[in-house]
Amino acid sequence: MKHLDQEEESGVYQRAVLKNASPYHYMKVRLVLEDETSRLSAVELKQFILTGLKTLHGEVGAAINFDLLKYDEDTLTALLRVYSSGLVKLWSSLTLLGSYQNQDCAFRVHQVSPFLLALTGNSRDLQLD
Amino acid sequence: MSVDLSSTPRTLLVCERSSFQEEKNRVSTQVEQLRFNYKVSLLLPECNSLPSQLESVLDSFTSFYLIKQLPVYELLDKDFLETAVYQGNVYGLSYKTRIDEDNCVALLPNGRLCLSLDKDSFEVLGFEGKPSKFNHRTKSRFVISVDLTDRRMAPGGRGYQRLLTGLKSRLQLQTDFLLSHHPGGGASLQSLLSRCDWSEHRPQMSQRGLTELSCPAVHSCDPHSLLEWLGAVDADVTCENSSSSFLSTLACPEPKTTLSRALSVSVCGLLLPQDIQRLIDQLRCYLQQPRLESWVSLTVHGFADSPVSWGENEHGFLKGGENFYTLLMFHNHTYRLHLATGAHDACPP
Amino acid sequence: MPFSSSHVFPWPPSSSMAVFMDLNIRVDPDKSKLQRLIDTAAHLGFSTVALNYVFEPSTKKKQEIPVPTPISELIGELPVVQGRSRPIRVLNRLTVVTSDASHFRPNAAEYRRFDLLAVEPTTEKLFHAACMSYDVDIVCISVTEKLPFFFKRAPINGAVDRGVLFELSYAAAIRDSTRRRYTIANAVCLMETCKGKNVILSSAAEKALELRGPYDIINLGSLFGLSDENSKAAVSSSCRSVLLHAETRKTASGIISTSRTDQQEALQDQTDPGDEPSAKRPKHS
Amino acid sequence: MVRVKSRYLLCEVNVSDRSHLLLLDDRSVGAAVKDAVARTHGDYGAALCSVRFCVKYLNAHTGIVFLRFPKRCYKLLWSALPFITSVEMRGQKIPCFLNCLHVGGTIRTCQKFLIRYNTQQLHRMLPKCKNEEEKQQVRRSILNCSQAWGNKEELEGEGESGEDEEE
Repeated sequence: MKHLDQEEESGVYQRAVLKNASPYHYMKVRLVLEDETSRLSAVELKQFILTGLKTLHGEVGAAINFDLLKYDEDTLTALLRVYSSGLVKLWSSLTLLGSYQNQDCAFRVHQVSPFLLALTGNSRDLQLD
Repeated sequence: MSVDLSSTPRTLLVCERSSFQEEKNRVSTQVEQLRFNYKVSLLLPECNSLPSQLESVLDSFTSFYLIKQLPVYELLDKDFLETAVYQGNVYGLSYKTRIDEDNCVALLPNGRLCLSLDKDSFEVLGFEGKPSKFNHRTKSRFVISVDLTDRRMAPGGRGYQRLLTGLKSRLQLQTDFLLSHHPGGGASLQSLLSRCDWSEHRPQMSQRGLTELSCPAVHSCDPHSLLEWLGAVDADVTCENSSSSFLSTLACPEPKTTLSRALSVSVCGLLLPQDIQRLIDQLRCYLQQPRLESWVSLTVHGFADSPVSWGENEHGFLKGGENFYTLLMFHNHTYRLHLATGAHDACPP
Repeated sequence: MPFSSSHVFPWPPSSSMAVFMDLNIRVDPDKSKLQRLIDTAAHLGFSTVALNYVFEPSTKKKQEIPVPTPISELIGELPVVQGRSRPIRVLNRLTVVTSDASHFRPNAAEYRRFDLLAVEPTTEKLFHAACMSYDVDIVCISVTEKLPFFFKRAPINGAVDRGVLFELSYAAAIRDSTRRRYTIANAVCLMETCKGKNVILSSAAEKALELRGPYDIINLGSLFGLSDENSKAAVSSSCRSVLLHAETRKTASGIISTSRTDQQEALQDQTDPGDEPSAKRPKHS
Repeated sequence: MVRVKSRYLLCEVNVSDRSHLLLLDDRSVGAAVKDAVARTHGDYGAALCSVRFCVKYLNAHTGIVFLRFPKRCYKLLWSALPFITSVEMRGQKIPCFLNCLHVGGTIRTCQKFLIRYNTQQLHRMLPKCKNEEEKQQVRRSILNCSQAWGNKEELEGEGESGEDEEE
């Protein structure tokens, strides 16, 4: 591997175009509960999402491992990471989750991207007035 | 026609490596190609306070103006053309308009006016244009791209007259509008601002100090892991997870070292490519001074709802409109450049 | 020639742009619940919604077709659409659930009070009639029970040719697992024949938390056998065609009257002679 | 009628005690498949499975069963079959598993395969025959297997089979 680094160091011009190559997709989601004051811990949130996956997509769905990269318990906002092949299943199960401990709820998906960086640079968040 | 649940929309990532000393390097043209930038985020390893020269560059970012309910035909006003469009570089983008739903307007530095209109507005305007590249089945969106510096579009000319009448009395297109000018700034825009309800805005800067940050070998790390790590730093996501932890297995790419401290700086607003180029030049000087760590990273996010993204290529929004680039600069003048784009975009330059 | 600034032409039309729409929100007598529904829809980015009055005639007693309450009475202040600067547009719609041929009275006067007209047939014969002959804008596909019939190509093509669209709603799928299976099964059957064209996706939500964002529905479309692009059309451009179809349906039986104001004439001689300037005619070499 | 394409799976029910085979009927096998699909692929799978899935043919003697799936999602439904561990028959759980021998676009292509498959099994039984009389019996059944295929050709194709080629 060593010679490769040398070549990289020397600044020889290299260009590669990768198509559909990102292994993961990232989601910025927020859980809205009927009773605004109730709270979930990170573990409870992940388990709740897993039940949704299992109901909608069965054991295959439950086998999709996704990461809770970041979670703010006050706003119930989370950043999720999932293998690109599991994105549609995860997203559809979030959409069809309607109640948490017999309280109405809804997952609001703010942004989905194959790049975590894009989640911190969404121009639709620009508030000027 | 069963839909494969494991497929995701198209995405492109261009990875380039070269050196600033190589005459063929195109960084400055690539930076210049992304005209409407929403956010710049900077990562300075082993640095805990922003060096003064960098701070002054960031403070000197051109301010921009928000015009409320701008009648778009005002952009064809003679004085405005003379003071803002024909001299220097004007940057204009409709604000709070969604490229996949609403009419969007962009005024490019080379004097080109881009209107991305839905079918009805396009037909009422009555000016020639072509269907959007991202139409699906029915032609529901059309793009009109006009070079205002062209003699046919000179005030009084035939094309100018028809566009002015179309915008003024037939379509009466109105939109909130972001406007900026380089190098003239507000002065060059005075002719238009004086007739509208406007407010001046400064790009918003924020800083965040980081300590004990695990950091990958940025020279040889594979592009996606590198971009993921940079995204994690920007989003303040911890990489200290074990692969067996239930909540998250995100870990810093191996082989990794630990930075005792680092500074993450971000600026938001309508940011001009010229300002970003100045920032890059300043960063390169910063890298020449002896310092502990020999690299810095700069990420620039384009506007998700701009009618154009790279150069004059049409930009669209399917389920995401991301287009950004990350420039990793090293002490020895070499760099790694990653240009990323989503489903409805041309390939970055 | 100074141009008069008076409105010469009622444009831009906010009615028919291909913005995100949810054409089925169940109307609710409880004003605060309805206001929350409309506010949530605006917050999620829907620019146009339709309040759905459901009318299920039963042969037993004579029922009255509901009368739509004027929007201004139902909803106080129309909220601004998320990330935009214009308020949400609210229409009203009637859905007639037919289990017998007599339930749908062609061009009944009461139907004309609504902006949109939909029919939900519950038998194969009525489905065929709805697609081929009923003067409606939307044919609803049941999501609360397994369809007792298969979709034959004839009625589907008949509806497509007449510009009548099929509607699938997702709120039932959120409520419980049985209805979720029926919704997915019926949707997949429909897509088998109509290939994802001529379909709209809407909520049929009864409360705010049953609404989902447009991009969520686009992703959900994959479960129904729709591609991303078809799903996106199903919440935007196809909904626009419903609005246009409704406009033509309502004006077709009424008298169309347009009068040209003098400015229009003055304007017309100004620009190129000939008809409405259409972009198709090449202007430049 | 819209000609909707299907996929036919020719499977063999493998049981430890062959006598149990006789207890099976197509309803119970169908229920076992539906349950496995619902467990493996959840509501989504169950919904797809409720659209035109059925057990077309079950031979309780040989344990051969024909399953029909919609072409659009047969791979997904097929992926659930390995998870069947038993079939419930009148309250009694018969431990078994389904071995998928062949996937065909029509019943006919599956039939052709079945006949070739049966002939092979008979050939494999030949060396194991204890006495001459058994060997004769096996040879005779191999013969009428190939003969059976002979007159099968003239017979008009059965059911909806015939027009769709294998994938």
